[in-house]
Amino acid sequence: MPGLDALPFPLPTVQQVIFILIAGMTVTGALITALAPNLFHNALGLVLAFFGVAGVYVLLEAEFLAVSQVLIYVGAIATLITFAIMLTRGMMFGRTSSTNRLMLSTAIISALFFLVLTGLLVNVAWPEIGAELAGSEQMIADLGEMFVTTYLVPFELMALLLLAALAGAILLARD
Amino acid sequence: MQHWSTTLTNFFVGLGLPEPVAMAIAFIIGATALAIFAPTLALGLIWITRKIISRIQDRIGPNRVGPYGLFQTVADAAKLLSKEDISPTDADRVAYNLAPILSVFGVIMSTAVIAFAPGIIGADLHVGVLFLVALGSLGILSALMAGWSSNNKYALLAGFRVIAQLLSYEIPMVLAMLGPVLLAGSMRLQALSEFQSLEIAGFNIGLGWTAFIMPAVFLIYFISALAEGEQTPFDLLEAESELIAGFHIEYSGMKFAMFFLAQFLNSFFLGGIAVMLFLGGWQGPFVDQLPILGVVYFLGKAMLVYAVTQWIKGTFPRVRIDQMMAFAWKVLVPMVLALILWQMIALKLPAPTWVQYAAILIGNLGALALIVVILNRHLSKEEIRTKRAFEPTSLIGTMQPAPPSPGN
Amino acid sequence: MLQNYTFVLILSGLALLVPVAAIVLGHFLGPRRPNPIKNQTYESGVETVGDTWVQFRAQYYLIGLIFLIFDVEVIFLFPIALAYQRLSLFGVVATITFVVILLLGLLLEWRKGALEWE
Amino acid sequence: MVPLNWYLVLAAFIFSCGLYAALARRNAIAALMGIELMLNAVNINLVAFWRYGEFVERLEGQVFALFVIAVAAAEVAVGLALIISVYRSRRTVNLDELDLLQG
Repeated sequence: MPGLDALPFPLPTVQQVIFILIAGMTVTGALITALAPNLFHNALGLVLAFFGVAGVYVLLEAEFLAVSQVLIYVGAIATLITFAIMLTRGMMFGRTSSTNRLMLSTAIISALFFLVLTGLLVNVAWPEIGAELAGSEQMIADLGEMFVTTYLVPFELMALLLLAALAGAILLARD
Repeated sequence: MQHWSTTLTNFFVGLGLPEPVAMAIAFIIGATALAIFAPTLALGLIWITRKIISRIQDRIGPNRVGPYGLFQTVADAAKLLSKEDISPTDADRVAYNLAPILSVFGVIMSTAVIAFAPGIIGADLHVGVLFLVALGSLGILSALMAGWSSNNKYALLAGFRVIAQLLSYEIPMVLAMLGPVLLAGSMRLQALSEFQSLEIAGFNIGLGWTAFIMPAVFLIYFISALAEGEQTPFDLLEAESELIAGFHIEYSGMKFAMFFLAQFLNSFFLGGIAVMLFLGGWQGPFVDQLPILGVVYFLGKAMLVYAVTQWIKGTFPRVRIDQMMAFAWKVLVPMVLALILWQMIALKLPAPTWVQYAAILIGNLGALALIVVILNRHLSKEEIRTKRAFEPTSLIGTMQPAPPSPGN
Repeated sequence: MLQNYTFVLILSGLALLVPVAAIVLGHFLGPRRPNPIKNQTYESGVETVGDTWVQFRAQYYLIGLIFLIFDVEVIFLFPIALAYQRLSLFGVVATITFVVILLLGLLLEWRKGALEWE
Repeated sequence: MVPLNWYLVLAAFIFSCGLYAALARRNAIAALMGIELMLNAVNINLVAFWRYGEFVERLEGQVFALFVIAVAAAEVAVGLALIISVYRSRRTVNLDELDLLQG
C-alpha cells in the first residue's frame, strides 16, 4: 500500500497497540490514585493500575508474575487497604482538603522528575536483545527451582519476614 | 490432540485468507461461543436448581412455561428486563454500575481455561489454576464495590461479611489445588486432565482420578468451594430466609439479574474446577477414540457436582459466622497444610510410584479418620449436647415453647 | 504464549460486552419513573439514621491481614510444585521448611487469639 | 515488539504519580497507596530489563520482582496496622496532624 508508506511515522504493530491500551489503563489508574479526593476512588484507581501492570507483565511474557500481581495486589493488598479505609473513616471525607501544604511544590517536583527522566530514558540507546524464551511452563518451573537453590536464603528469609510482619501487625491492629 | 483454534485457522486458510486474519477470526468465533455458552448455561442451571430444591421440599417446581417448565427462567429473564432500574440517591454512580458488570465479567472469563475435551479449551494457559483463583479476586472486588457504593449500611455490612468469608476460604481452596498440581507437575488444566488417565491392558478407562489418591484434599476443596460459591451451608451473605439480600440489596432489574447470574455460574464453575482437578476432567471410556465425548463427560460430571451442591442446599442448616471462620482457619487450613506436607514427603520416597500414591492415600484416610474422631468427641461433649437440645441461642425459628421460668 | 493471551483479550472484550449490553437493554426496556421516596436507601423499611459509614470492627482487618500473608506464601509454593519432580533432597528440605514456617505462622495467630470471631 | 523505552517511560510516569501521592496527600492511607504505585513502577522496570536483557534464562528480574511483591505485602500489612493503631489513639490519620515528635 503506497499510501501507508507515506506516513511520517511507522504504523504500530498489534502488540504496540495493545501496549498503548494497557498503558492507558495503567496511567488512568495511577492518576485516579494520585489525584481523586475520595479515598475509596483512590483505592479503585489503584486496582485499575494493578490490573494494568499485570497486563504489562503479560506483554513481557512473565505469566506467573502477572497472575501473582493480580492475586496479591488486587485480591489481597487492595482489599486490605479498603478495610483500613473503612476502619479509619472519620473526618476525611470532604471537609478538609485532601492534600497538604506541600501540594504545589510536590506537584512541580513530580512533573519535573517525570520530564527529566523521560528525556533521559528516550535518549539512551538501550541494548535491546529480547531473545526468544524457551517455554513459559519451563520458566515457571525454573523459577520454583531457583527459589529453593540459588535464592534459598532470601526465600526462607522472606518467609520469616512475613511471619514477623504477621505477628507485629496482629499486635498493632488488635483492639 | 490438535487445539481447536488450529483446526479452525487451517480451515480459514484453506478458504484463502491470510494466516493472521484466519487466526483472528478463529479466536473471535471461539470467544463468542464461550461468551454465549455461559449465560445460556445459567438459564439451565437456574431451572435445575428450582427443580431439585422443589423436589426436596415436596413441591413440583416450575411446570407451566414450556415442557417441564423449561422456559420459566427465560420468562423470568424477560420480566427482569422490563423492570425499572432504580438506583438509590447518593449512590456512587461509577462503582455502583461497575459492580454487577465486574461480577459477570469474572465468571465469563473463567470459561477461557476450562478444559471441555481434548483440544477443546479456550486458552490452555500455563498458569491455568492460578488464573482461575485470580479471577476469584474480581468477585471480591465486585462485592466490595457494590457494598460500598450503595450507600446502605446493610449492603456495606453484608459486603464486608462476604469478603471475610471469601478470603478465609480461599486459602484452603488454593492449598487443596496444590495437591493435584504437585502430582501432575503442571498448572495447565489440559495437562491436569490428561494426567488422570488410567490404562488397563492398553485401554484408557479414564478413572485415574486424583480424588481416589487424595480424598481428604478433595473434600477440603469441595467444602471451600461451597463457601467460595456462597452456597449453603455457607450462604450467610444471602440467608434468604432471615436476612435481607446482602450486598446487592439496592440493586434492581437487570443489574440484580447480573449478580444472580454470576452467582449461579460461579458455583457451577467451582464444581467444574473440582471435576478438572480431582474427578478426571473429560476423562472417561472411549475418550481417546472419540475426543468429543469428553464434552459429555465433563459437563455430565460438573452437572452431577452441581446437583450435589443443590442437594446440600436443600438439606443442611446454615452455620454461624464465627463457626464458619473457625472452621476455615482452625480445621481446614492446618489439615490441608499437613496433607500437602505429607504428600511432599511421600512423593520423594525412594519407591515405585504406586507405593508413593498408596502412602498419600493412607495419609488422606488418616486425616479423614482424625476429623471424624475429633468431631465426634467435640459434639458428644455433655455441655454442647445439652445446649443443642435445650438451650437454643435464639428462640426465633425453633418452634419450641419458651422454657418455663423457675418461679413457677 | 502471547497467542493464548490474545484469546483471553478477545474473550475479555466479549465478557464485558455481555453484561453491559444486558444492563443497557434493561435500562431502555424498563420504565423510568423515579421519585425521591423510591430512590431512598432501603433499610428494611426503617428510616435511615445517621451516616452509612458506621465504625467497623478490627476483626475484618485481621482476617484480611492473615489472608494477605498466607496468600503470598501459598503462591510461592506453586512454581516449586511445578519443579518438584526434579528437586534434589536439599530443595525438598528447603520447601518443607517453608511450609513449616507457614504452619508456625498459623499456630502463632491461633495462640494470639486472632482467629477468634467474638 | 514494543520498544524498551515505552515500558520505561510508563514506569517513570507511574513512579511520579506515586511520588506525588506519597508526598502531597494528607491521608496516611493515600500516601501508602502512592508507595505501592512506586513499587509497581520499579517492578515494571525490573521485568522489562530482564526481558530485553542479555540473560533471559537466568530470570533474575522476575525473581527480584516477586520478592518485591512479597516485601510490599509485609509493608502494607504493618503500615496499615500502624495507621489503624494511630487512629485508635489519636482519632486521625492525617499525616500533618501527627506531629508528636516535632519539637
